[in-house]
Amino acid sequence: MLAHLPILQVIVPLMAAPLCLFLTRSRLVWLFALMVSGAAFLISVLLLQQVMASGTIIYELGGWDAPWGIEYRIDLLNAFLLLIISAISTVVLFAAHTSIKEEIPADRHRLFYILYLLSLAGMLGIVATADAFNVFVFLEISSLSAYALIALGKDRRALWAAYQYLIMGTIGATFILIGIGLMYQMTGTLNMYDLSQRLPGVENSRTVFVAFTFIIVGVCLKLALFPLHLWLPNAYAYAPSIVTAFFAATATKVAVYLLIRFTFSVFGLSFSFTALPLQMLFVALGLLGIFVASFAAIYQQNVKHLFAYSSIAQIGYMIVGFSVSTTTGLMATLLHLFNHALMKSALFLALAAVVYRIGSVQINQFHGLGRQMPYTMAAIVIGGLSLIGVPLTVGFVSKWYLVLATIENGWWPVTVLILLGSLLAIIYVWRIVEAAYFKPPLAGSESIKEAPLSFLIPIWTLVIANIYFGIDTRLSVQVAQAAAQSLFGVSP
Amino acid sequence: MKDLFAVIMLSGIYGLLSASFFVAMDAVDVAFTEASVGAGISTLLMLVAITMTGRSENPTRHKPVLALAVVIVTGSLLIYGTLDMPYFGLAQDPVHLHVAPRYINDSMQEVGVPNIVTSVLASYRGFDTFGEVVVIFTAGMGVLALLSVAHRPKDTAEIDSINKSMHEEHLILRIVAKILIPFILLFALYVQFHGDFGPGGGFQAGVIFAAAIILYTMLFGMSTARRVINQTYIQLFAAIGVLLYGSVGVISLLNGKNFLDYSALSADPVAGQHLGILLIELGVGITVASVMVIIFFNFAGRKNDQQNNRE
Amino acid sequence: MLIAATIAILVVMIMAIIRAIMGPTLYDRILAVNMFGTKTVLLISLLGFVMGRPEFLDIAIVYALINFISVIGVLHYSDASIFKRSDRQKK
Amino acid sequence: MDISSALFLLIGGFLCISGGVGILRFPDFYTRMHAVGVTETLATAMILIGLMLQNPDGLVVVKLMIILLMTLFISPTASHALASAAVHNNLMPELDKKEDNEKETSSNP
Amino acid sequence: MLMGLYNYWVVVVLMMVGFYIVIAHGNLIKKIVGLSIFQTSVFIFYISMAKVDGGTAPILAEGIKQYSNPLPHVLILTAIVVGIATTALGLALAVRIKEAYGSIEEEEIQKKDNLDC
Repeated sequence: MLAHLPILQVIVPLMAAPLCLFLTRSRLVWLFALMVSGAAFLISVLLLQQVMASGTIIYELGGWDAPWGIEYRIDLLNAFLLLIISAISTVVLFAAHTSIKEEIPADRHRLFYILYLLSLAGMLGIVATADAFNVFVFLEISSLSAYALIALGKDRRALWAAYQYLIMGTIGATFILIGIGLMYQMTGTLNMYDLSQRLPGVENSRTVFVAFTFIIVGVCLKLALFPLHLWLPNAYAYAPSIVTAFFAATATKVAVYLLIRFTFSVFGLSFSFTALPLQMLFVALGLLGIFVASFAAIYQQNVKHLFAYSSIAQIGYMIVGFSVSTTTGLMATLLHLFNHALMKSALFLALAAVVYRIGSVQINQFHGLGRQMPYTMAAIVIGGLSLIGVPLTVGFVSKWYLVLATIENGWWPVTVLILLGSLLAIIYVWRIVEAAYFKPPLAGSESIKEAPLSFLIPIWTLVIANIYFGIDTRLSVQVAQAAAQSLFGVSP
Repeated sequence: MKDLFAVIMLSGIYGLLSASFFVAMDAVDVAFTEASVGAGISTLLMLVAITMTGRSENPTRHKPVLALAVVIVTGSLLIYGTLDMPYFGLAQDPVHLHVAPRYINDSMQEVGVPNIVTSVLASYRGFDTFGEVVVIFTAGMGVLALLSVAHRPKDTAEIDSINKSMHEEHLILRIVAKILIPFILLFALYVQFHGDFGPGGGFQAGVIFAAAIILYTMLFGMSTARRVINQTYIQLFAAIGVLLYGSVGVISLLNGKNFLDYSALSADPVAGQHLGILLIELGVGITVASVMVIIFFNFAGRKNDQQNNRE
Repeated sequence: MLIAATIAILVVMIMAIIRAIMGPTLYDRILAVNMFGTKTVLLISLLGFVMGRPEFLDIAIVYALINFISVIGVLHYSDASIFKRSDRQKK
Repeated sequence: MDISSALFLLIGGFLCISGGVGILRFPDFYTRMHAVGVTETLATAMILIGLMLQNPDGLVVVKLMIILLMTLFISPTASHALASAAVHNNLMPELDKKEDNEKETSSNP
Repeated sequence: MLMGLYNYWVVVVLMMVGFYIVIAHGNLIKKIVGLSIFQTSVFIFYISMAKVDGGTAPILAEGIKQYSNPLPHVLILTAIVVGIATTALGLALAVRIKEAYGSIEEEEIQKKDNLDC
């Protein structure tokens, strides 16, 4: 069975989703989904081990060899992403049963888990596959379930947010489809590896240039890169809290992966960074994103909105690291992928616990929560410190490498701006700390108790991971470095 | 055009037109699907939707200048990209030289199905099709999550009275439909199992099958249809289709071959391919038919519910 | 002669589209769409013969069926109350 | 055989065109429907018979027969449903309205 | 060049019509119609590139040498399914939005949202 791990990674959650329909009790479905997600996590751990031991794994679906059939190609980058997604999904799902009791009507619980598993399977499928069109199919699986999940939110604005996301997401996916079509037209193949072999031959044609542009724009729509981010804040703010915790940590990461995969592996480094003024454009957009989104975050009253904008800012950091286009820069991006997933899922899970207890995430409702929900608020504080990039947290590690990468390249102004951006993070995190610890509790809030254990366990698992990977950086740095190096080595 | 109804009729025509174009471009399978989906199901869904959302459009445009600018930039970029494209219809285009020749030349020996589209769809790129089934399943679950209402069973007397009034109203339609529906169902089965030899296959068959049920529902009323088709079972059927497809793949895993390698299903690889394609097309058909019915029932059920609430 | 019939049908299809766009009533549009559908059935059958592969008539059958179902659907859903009112106002 | 096929196709094409002219030029919904409804059935039958006479193999003829039968069933039914829906919703023929107008004008000189 | 590429240009124009409807119109249903036009034109683009002059439908039969390319057909079959799935979900959302806000015009919804805040 070990040889079949790549495909099991995707089809276990994929086939578990319809099976959920056969279970009736909400609790049973939850346990089943949790088990499935746990299995996916185990598989991804085994896969990462295998890849680290023996290099890239190739799995041919249907037994047809590569450009004719669809192929899975798991290298370090894929395995790393698979691990992030399945780990976060499992931890978040642990709290799901308690959280959705309050937020989703009981007759929708089963559908929630089905859609959740489908979304997980979709993301895993995007990451695992080496076929450009297969990416599109799985992108749609994950997005369609995402729209439905977001629309399950209690507030009516969730519907509107889901609709906007649907329109933007579909435009993005259609752009990617156009791009894939143009590439196919020039090369006659859909396999990513085969494309990377054949694209250099037609590299100078205008068609390939347009194909590249369309794919980049399409991916950036999914990525919520400034200024294409407009769908994200509302979608994150009004979705059920569990969904937010899951998507904030994974959905944009998958899009970042696609960006890296297409620019580095498919089109090749030399083409990607010469065809367009991509480097300057991305640095500019990334930095603008950091500042605009951070300023926007400072003025939010809704804490979910606040962290959603902070997510956009963090994507800015990833894009800056990506566009430095050195091994260190890419490594910083990959590390930040991992780290940001850890901190954002911890933060949003903590918010889910707050919603569970007080039913709101307005910042003026947070007054005095520091004493009433000490463990939850402590988690938010540590997550916030991590966002700022304080030493001993994961946030510090990735910022450190990012700064290192820009200095290596001699981009001093960029370095300064990155550090300034972190200062802005201090302000918005401080607002929460101030509300929670330095304001007197609201009248009538004495009855608020600490969140139940089903929240605290996953939250603190993530928080401890935040600190652990901030101190012992061997695993994450080693994998990220090897993945970045292999991307630079592979690219023709 | 401010009347949404006209817009939807025209988009139906657009579906028919593009389907005719697909026939002219030799894509018979695609034309088959586009006709039943673009002109049939999606037009119907849009119609049901506008009966609930209202028919006229507010004429104000949303940032027309900006939108026009975006569109013009995108359009001219695409035109710019076409300039280096290989010309239309030439046999030496790269598209026709690299991957496709194997499908055309060897699929008969390797898969043994005359319809190349079916053999690529079901075997060479079978995993894409699995994804496609899951996409449609996802849509069904999404619509359920958004629209399903707790169904209150009406008492039979009321249904009968509705039936009676409907009967006088649509007598001719009902008689013709009663003659047609068995034929449509039969035709769906033909499309399902003839997909190996001609245009057609699981997806098209599923849509046609669902169309017959939708026709029945429209003429004989929601409540009658609900008595014939149980909502819980139809959801299970949607799941069974996906699982059937998936388990064909798992069986090949257990037999030591790769996922969806149908040659593991039988001693003779080509016979195995045949069996595999038959089974997975069946899975596709079951899921598509049940999901289409789920989607339609939930839209129409929502509408009935709204009307009842108003009364 | 096949070609001539095809061209005739294409011309009629254009006429149907013009009527569908012009309206003026809902029923004119439905009529035009219905007519367009039947003409598509004919067009597909003819195209099969023009291209020399007449065995794909299944598509034409599907068109005929879908056409019928969509006309019934249109009528069914246009009988809803909001449609009645706006049409009375028009005429 | 070829000549008869060509003849059928020609008649069919002509009928189609006349139906098309009808739907464009006739004054109101009911007359337009009359034009379409009358020509459509016959035109379809003519063209399909013309195709049957092109000497295809057995299965194709059967399919053409099925299409023909279905059009004969469906087309009048659809027209019926359409017309009755229009009447049901008080869509008046143009003719009556003109008369009404004339009456109005004559009564108010 | 005109003869070789006109087909693609028509497709581009169709695409942009759909795209314009999606971004410029405020009515939610119309946006979805636009989206489906946009997607359908992408399908036409794929199918155009599959055509080979003198080829016929890729269903094997005796005595035929030249077939059109089957691969884009397969891709588009999948894409059509994705399209209808998106349409269904989008319409379902529009119906729910109408219930919740009483309108399906983008600007009115935005206005009501701003009041909420």
